[in-house]
Amino acid sequence: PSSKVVVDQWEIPFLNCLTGPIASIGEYMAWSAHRAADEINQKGGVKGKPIKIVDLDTGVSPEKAIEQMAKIVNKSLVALGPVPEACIMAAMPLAVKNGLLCMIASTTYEYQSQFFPYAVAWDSGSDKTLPPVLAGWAQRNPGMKRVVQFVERWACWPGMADAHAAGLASVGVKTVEIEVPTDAVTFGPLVVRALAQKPDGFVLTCTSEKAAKIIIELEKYGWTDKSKIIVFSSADDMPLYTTGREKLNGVYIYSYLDSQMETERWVSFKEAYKRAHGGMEPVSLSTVYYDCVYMIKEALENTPVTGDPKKLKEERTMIREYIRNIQNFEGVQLTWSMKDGVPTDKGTFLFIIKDGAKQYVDYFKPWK
Amino acid sequence: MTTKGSILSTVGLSKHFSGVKALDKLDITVGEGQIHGLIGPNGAGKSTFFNVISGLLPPSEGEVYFNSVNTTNLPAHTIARMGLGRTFQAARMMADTVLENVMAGMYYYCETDPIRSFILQPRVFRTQEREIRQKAMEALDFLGMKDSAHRWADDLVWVERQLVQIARALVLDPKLLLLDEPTSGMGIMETEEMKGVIRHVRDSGVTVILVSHDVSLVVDVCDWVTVINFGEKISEGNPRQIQNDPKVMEAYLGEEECVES
Amino acid sequence: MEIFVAQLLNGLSLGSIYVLLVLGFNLMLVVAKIIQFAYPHLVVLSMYVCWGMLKYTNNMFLVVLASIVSCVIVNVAIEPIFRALSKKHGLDINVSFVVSISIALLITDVMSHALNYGFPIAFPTDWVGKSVLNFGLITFSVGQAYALIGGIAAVALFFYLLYRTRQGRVFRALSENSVLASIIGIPVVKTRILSYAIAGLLGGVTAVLFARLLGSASPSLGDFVAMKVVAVSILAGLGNLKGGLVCGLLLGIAESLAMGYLPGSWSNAIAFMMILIIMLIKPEGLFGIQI
Amino acid sequence: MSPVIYYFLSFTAINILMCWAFYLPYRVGQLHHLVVSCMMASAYFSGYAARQWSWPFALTLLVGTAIGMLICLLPSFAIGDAPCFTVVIVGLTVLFIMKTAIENTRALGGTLGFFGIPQVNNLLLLAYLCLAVAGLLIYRIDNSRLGRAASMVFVDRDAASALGVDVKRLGMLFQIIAGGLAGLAGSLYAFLIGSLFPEFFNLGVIGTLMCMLFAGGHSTMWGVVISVPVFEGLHLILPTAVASWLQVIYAVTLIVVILVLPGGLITKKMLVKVGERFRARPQTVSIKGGIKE
Amino acid sequence: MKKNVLRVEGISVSYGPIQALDDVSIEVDEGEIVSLVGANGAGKTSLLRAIMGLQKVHTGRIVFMGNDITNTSTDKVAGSGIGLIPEGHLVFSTMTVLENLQVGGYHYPQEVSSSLESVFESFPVLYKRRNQIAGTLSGGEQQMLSIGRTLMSKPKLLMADEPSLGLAPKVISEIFNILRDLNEKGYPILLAEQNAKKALEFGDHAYVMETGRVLFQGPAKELMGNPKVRHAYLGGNV
Ligand SMILES: Nc1ncnc2c1ncn2[C@@H]1O[C@H](COP(=O)(O)OP(=O)(O)OP(=O)(O)O)[C@@H](O)[C@H]1O
Ligand SMILES: Nc1ncnc2c1ncn2[C@@H]1O[C@H](COP(=O)(O)OP(=O)(O)OP(=O)(O)O)[C@@H](O)[C@H]1O
Ligand SMILES: [Mg+2]
Ligand SMILES: [Mg+2]
Repeated sequence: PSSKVVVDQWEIPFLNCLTGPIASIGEYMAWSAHRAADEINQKGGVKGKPIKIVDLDTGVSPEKAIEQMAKIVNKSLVALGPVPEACIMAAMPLAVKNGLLCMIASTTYEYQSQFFPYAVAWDSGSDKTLPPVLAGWAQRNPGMKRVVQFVERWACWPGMADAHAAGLASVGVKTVEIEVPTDAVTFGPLVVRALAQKPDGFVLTCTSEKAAKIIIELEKYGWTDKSKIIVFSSADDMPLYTTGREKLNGVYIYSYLDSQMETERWVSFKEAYKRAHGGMEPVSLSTVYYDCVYMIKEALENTPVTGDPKKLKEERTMIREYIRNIQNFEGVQLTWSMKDGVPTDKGTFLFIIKDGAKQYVDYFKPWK
Repeated sequence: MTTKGSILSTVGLSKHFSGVKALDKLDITVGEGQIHGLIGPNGAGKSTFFNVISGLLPPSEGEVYFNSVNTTNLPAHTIARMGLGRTFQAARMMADTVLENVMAGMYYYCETDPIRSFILQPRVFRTQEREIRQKAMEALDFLGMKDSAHRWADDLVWVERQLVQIARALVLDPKLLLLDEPTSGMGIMETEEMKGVIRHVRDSGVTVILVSHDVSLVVDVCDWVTVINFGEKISEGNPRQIQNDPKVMEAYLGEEECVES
Repeated sequence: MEIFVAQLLNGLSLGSIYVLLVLGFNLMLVVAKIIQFAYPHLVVLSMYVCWGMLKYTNNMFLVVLASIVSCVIVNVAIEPIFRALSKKHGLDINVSFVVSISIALLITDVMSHALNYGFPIAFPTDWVGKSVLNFGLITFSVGQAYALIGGIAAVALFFYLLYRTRQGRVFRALSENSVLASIIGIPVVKTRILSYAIAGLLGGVTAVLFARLLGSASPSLGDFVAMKVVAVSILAGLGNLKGGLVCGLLLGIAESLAMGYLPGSWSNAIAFMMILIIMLIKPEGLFGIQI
Repeated sequence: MSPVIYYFLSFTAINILMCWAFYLPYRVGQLHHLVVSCMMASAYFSGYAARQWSWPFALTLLVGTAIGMLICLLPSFAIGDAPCFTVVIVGLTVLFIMKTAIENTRALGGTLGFFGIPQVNNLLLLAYLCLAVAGLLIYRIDNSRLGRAASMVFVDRDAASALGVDVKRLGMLFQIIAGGLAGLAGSLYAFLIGSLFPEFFNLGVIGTLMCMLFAGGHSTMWGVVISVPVFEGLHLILPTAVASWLQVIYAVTLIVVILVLPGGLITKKMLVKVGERFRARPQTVSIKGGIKE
Repeated sequence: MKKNVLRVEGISVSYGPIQALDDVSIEVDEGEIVSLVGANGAGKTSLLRAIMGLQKVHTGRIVFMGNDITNTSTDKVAGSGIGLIPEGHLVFSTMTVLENLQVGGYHYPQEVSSSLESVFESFPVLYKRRNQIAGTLSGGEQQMLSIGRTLMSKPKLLMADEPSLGLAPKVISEIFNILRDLNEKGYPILLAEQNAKKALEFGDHAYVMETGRVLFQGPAKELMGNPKVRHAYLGGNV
């Protein structure tokens, strides 16, 4: 890395959902990316130049996403986003066509594999990471033979549900699926239906708010053994805790983040996050783009990238290859490596919820 | 009755609205080439009669023969195509120029399939459009409204609306024209003009059924008058006879008009 | 059998949501001749106010009051828009539909931007309340009971108000032809504002009932139900209050039975299929249009 | 051409087509939301045919159009002359059902989405070609007896049928043509984006299209030609801080436009006024036309 | 000297570029019937609308019972006691006949039932149709309803815009009788009518209007004798 940097600052576009129904998620993703950039800039930036996150709004609209992508596709070295799935679907083909690496906000490999090699996923395939956790949960509840899985059909969630079922099957537990309509407002009918199956436990593969409401309904219909309920990672979000409150006590949840961890870096991130969000705890997605920015920083530092528009194509490739095969990357919590854009050794935490907080139970490495 | 054939006849025509008998076993025959007056007190069922024979309302009972064809229960547009034009008591204009409003009356003027004519045969289409425009202009001219052709229809006053309605009905060369109170809201001059128009229409070979509360108009222009009340025919005859029919006086004209006539 | 009864009860409580919202929606149709697509959004906004108030006080009276007052204020605040609209467009219901969709967009955007960081809000878990009925799976909570009873009572009350009282006649007269109404001496602006305020009042009460029934609200809640509300209102015959009651409950029951018995992924589609079929057979709605 | 302009122009073309698909049935007073379902079905079909069967672009475009027409044809037997809001609900429910169906169809990618639709060259050119053809068609419809009949139906159904207009058939015709336009738009959309997702076709799309139509003016076909580029371009030129309130800006803009200019930006009356300017010598114009033929 | 009920002093009204009224002055005295006569577009309706506050008055003044009501909001004008029977049978078409009448009695909720009785007495048809939706009434029935509804508000001045429009001759004479009865009970009446003969026979005082101006005015009987008026409005040879 000796070539001279020609840019004044490293502009990193972030195609994020800043408006529309899930703007709240976009907000904390943007917050963490900006925090990472601020940290890096305070320490002198990258190759002496600051990083600048450029927020671009996708508004969860495919057209806007694609037009925002069009704005950057000919000039950026690497991009954050798009967020969420609808925008990934709309804008990624354009990125692929122009050879731009995007760090998409999807926790599974399905989208990443479709846009190979121009997308990076945050976890190895769900069929590798998720089954061990579910199997581990089942083993903590001996005697469980049959569980009901509530599945909301949104993007990759059905695929995750399949991975859950596979994990449970590996320890001899049968899964019955019940679909949760995306626009459901009451959950009584679903819960009654589930209970009529006489299950021994429940897996909740739906949004955080819906998961909380299902848990409340379950209690109303007389289900008291909370340890036989497990919530999937995408529901590890604020609304789960604010809606479910004390009804969550004893419920299991898995996630990619252990918020009780006590490393200095994590604590300072967490405190800052809480200050900025009225005391709310960070959730798994809040750290994703923090790590991304650091990953980009590493790539910029360790490759001879100059930012010269004339060399855009080759510099893009350098960054892409670096990130896709990054080794021993130190994330805000874990350290992991990637192979071809898929993390190989990034594990999953299992928690139990007590008084509105997650308590660490176990850590599962992905299936080989 | 005249010796000519009848263009419209109804047999036992009834129309009931949940309890209200708007038409009650009505037998009316309209001779070809006449101006046939239809009068009766308010709510007698005159407009309902028009609505039923023009196919807008299905009759509860009875049959309608138009031009010797049984048109009972045929849809309104089919009947209109067979040559029955009409105006409405409350005229509503589309938001466009007067000319366009009149041209709207010529929906079925061209016999070719609409899609074919304007996609595949632009020349035919253009010729047709020009003919339509010309005919609409003629109709407006006929009613003395040529100067208003390019005015915006919303700006028309009541009387002009009536004229546009008539023009709209006339452009299709109907065999029978139903006029529902064409002179309501008109002054004496306009009424006189309208008389001329109606006669002129009749002379051009169109049979007219005229509903009006203007007795002098009915007496002046009609060849034959039917009086209905509560949906039933109470009298029929030429205007003179009608005016002197005690039943009509009692139900419709009232003392004042009788004294005058 | 136990399951069936349980699902039926669930259906009734889901139906009561539709009933209350359809009632408010129909009210706006009857008193103001507008398709207020954003009505459910307004109710959700009031739930936010209700939630905000709860942070300061536990006084039930104040909470209810805040909810009602806020809904009345917001509803009255949008009245001038629709007044100007009806002046310019006559009584074009379609235009009001388009405008109210943009109002819905606006409210959703404010909620997902500026309120509670865009996160869903949740009411105390004891708000949803104890069960009034409890045999195995057959349970019915206090919140559900309130909503159901509230829904039916509100329909009866507003039916009486609109069709049996002097003020109701005045509302309807005004909504039909404001010029004519002013000719006979009805104070147009005052009455219009009053009618919007009453719809707002209903919205405020509905918000409290929902808070107790659902226990939470999110920016997208309005969108979730708005379309079904419009569908129920049309199914019943636009502006038909009694029809709205029946169809609202029926849709609730149909939906929960579908969720309870039919193959999972299709349950909602089946409720819509029913609506579709009825609409194709009876385009005027089941009970006849009443505006 | 820079990709931003390319996409701006392409989406403008597609949205104008969609707005016309809304516009046409609204001529007879129907807000025909079913066209969004047509767009969705045709987009998925085109995507599938192009990827799995390697159909040529032109063929998929044609078949996509046909599919759109077919989808509108079936319900139109029931709702050809239905009141506006019945049509609205039929449109919305069909959209919902169709979305559920696609979400449950593995072959179409289910909720995950449908990937890898092959790219086509000259898409923009073809899109504008289609737009021109569609525009000509609609212009012809508008300025023929069909258009006049539609205006008549809009104000008074009874009067229209008394003039011999078959209200139901006219409604059906308009609905089917609208379906075709939407099908065409759907095909183009699939090829333009290259992947599909059930969420692409939702209430938001309907809302946006209606905003464009009503802000542009629903009494002529020309209004959307102005309003669509404005709506499409707005978020490209606004600074990010402002753009994050874009939804609010859209909503307020629409409300203001509707309040200030009741008929939208361009109204029939306006066109007629402009026409009058040029009709200084009405007779000569028509004669000239006659000689030419 | 009779007391002045309504005095319109030189008002002008325009619809955009179209001047509908130009310096029009009229007076209605206590207990008097005043007829406004004129051909189409003469401005009769515009005058009544201006008095009612439905149309902005640019210049001039309108004084009702000593109060200036120029450009006052319509409902206040109505509330102060001017009842207008509007042109072209306007009714609340989705409400029943009974409800239409009840709404008409907006300012006198206590006296609705007694007023209803007297209206039904004058128009028995309305009683028969009282539960029918007004929109489905025949044209004439709607006109009767419109008149009945105005009577419900016990106006101090009754203004009628072509009340005979679309009515059967018998009903027309009934209507005029009703109006005369009302007048005898003390209501002043301002009547706009195309049918000049009827209007002049009926009125005490008359104004003949043309293109937004008052051409002639004077006692109705005198105008009847005026050859110019006879020629223009009474069909020459009458
Ligand atoms: N849709 C309807 N529902 C109920 N009654 C109706 C309906 N349409 C008409 N009627 C009734 O049928 C009767 C006949 O009405 P119609 O309109 O034919 O009268 P008309 O002779 O035209 O009277 P006018 O001269 O006053 O216009 C009226 O009493 C009217 O109230
Ligand atoms: N809304 C309007 N916009 C434009 N011009 C109008 C409007 N209303 C009336 N006018 C014009 O004002 C003039 C006076 O009309 P007005 O209706 O007062 O006459 P009128 O004497 O009542 O006629 P009629 O006997 O037809 O009822 C006419 O030239 C008319 O064209
Ligand atoms: Mg009639
Ligand atoms: Mg007048």
